[in-house]
Amino acid sequence: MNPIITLTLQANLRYARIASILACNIAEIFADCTCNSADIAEFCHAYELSVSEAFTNSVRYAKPSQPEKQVTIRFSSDDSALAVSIIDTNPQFNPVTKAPDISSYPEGGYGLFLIHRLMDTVSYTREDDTNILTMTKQATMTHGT
Amino acid sequence: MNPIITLTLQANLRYARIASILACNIAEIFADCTCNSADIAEFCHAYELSVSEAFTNSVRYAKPSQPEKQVTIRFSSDDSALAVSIIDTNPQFNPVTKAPDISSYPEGGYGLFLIHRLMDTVSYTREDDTNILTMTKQATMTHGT
Amino acid sequence: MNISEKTINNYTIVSLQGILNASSAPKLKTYIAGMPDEQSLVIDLENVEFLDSSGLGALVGIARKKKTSSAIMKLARMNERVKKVFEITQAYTLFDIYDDVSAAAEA
Amino acid sequence: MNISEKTINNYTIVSLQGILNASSAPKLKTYIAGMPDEQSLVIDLENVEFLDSSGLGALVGIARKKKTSSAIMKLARMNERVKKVFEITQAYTLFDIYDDVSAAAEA
Ligand SMILES: Nc1ncnc2c1ncn2[C@@H]1O[C@H](COP(=O)(O)OP(=O)(O)O)[C@@H](O)[C@H]1O
Ligand SMILES: Nc1ncnc2c1ncn2[C@@H]1O[C@H](COP(=O)(O)OP(=O)(O)O)[C@@H](O)[C@H]1O
Repeated sequence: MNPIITLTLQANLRYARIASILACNIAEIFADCTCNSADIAEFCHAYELSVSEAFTNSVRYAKPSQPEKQVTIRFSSDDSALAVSIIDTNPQFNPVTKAPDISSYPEGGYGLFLIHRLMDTVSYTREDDTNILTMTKQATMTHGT
Repeated sequence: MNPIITLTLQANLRYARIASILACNIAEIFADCTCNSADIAEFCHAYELSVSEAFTNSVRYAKPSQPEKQVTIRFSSDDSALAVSIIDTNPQFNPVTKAPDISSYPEGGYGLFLIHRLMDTVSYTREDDTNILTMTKQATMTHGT
Repeated sequence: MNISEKTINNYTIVSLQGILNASSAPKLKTYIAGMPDEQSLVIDLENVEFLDSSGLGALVGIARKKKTSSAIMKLARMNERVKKVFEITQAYTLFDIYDDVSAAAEA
Repeated sequence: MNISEKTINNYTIVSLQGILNASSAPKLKTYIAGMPDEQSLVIDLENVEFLDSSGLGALVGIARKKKTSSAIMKLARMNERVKKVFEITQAYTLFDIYDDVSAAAEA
């Protein structure tokens, strides 16, 4: 996959919305070329929501020793998919796929589960001191105008 | 001014449109908080067009020796303005403000002139081997919802 | 996010407008914490453009408190994007969900 | 950017759709270069969402060639955003500009 664009934001919850809107915009630009218009809104919402979840986690679980911390969001694509990687220097974690037990009224634990359900593939790697969570969705739709 | 977000793109003309749409989107997010809605479209178009011009120049005037070249676009803001800096490693240049002589039917030479006319302030600095062209527009409008 | 309220029957109708995410969810929690625990609620989501799991978590947390206090909490007027989050997480099983605010406040 | 054409009177009407910037301008130049230099043109800009100075430069370059060949080149149906680029640069002084394609092809 060819990296298209990298966004770098301060690790602050007030930027979660910007990250998530830009993810939606980038998905829309990508989809404009490769998707049937009927599926574009859903495709974009998947990126909007997944990036909101992943960026929020990157901010929330930052080590307190990193006041000037930044989160990097990297978009890559090929002809049939758009990948977005969320990159942070937080402690290593386990990218769980399990649904939370809803009957216990949990206030959290939905984020990674949602991402797994919204995206086609989710991969996690730890490189040096860096977490890279990569989320990919196929755009199997036909080439548009 | 507080840096909000940095975009990094490959120096390729095919990404000029992405850079320019994202600039428009970021201006819109910013304007949502600080502008009268009547002025938002014009405010966003100024960023869309200025970033299109500046990014295109960064790609066009790249040294041939830099095949993996990237262009950085950095947005900063305070309560009353949004600044966008286009950062490249091209040769130093003179950020002219002069209108081209239109009667000679020039095919180029419009870009920096347009930027100066669309933005409130344009500043150029050369730092080490880097060009930083910073374009700022005031958002004098009242605080919205 | 903006929050406004009105009263219908015994329900406080809390209308949310904008984005319900990690950045705005604390505002909702604080707002609801300022009411008596026994107050029954209808949360009107018509103007919620975007909700993520932090927004969902805030609503589920409020629902748990209301259940403990034997108060009622209902949701009204979810759009498709919001509904999707409730469906994937099965959180819809925890709430009475209405298409209409006055129907919610009557039932 | 998409390009399509039709003929009205002695004019070839070239309709552009999409983005006219540094990335797409070469396509327009190549397209026009494929026609006889003496062919008079109306460029219909109705569906040009965005034009920057590279797009403008391409149009000005075409206008210069047409002038040299004593052919006529007109522009039709600019939206406000496109008009702004022509106004700031004063490029509107180089073109006959019409609100209507058939009026352009008749005059
Ligand atoms: N970017 C991250 N950095 C460090 N830890 C993370 C990160 N993302 C997720 N985690 C860990 O994974 C857990 C599950 O995350 P998630 O499913 O989003 O639910 P929640 O954040 O509500 O607990 C978190 O509690 C946290 O321990
Ligand atoms: N990012 C840049 N890197 C190197 N040179 C530049 C850059 N931007 C502008 N220039 C120089 O300034 C000149 C004027 O730029 P501009 O007004 O955009 O018109 P044009 O690009 O059509 O010549 C260019 O021809 C180029 O020499």
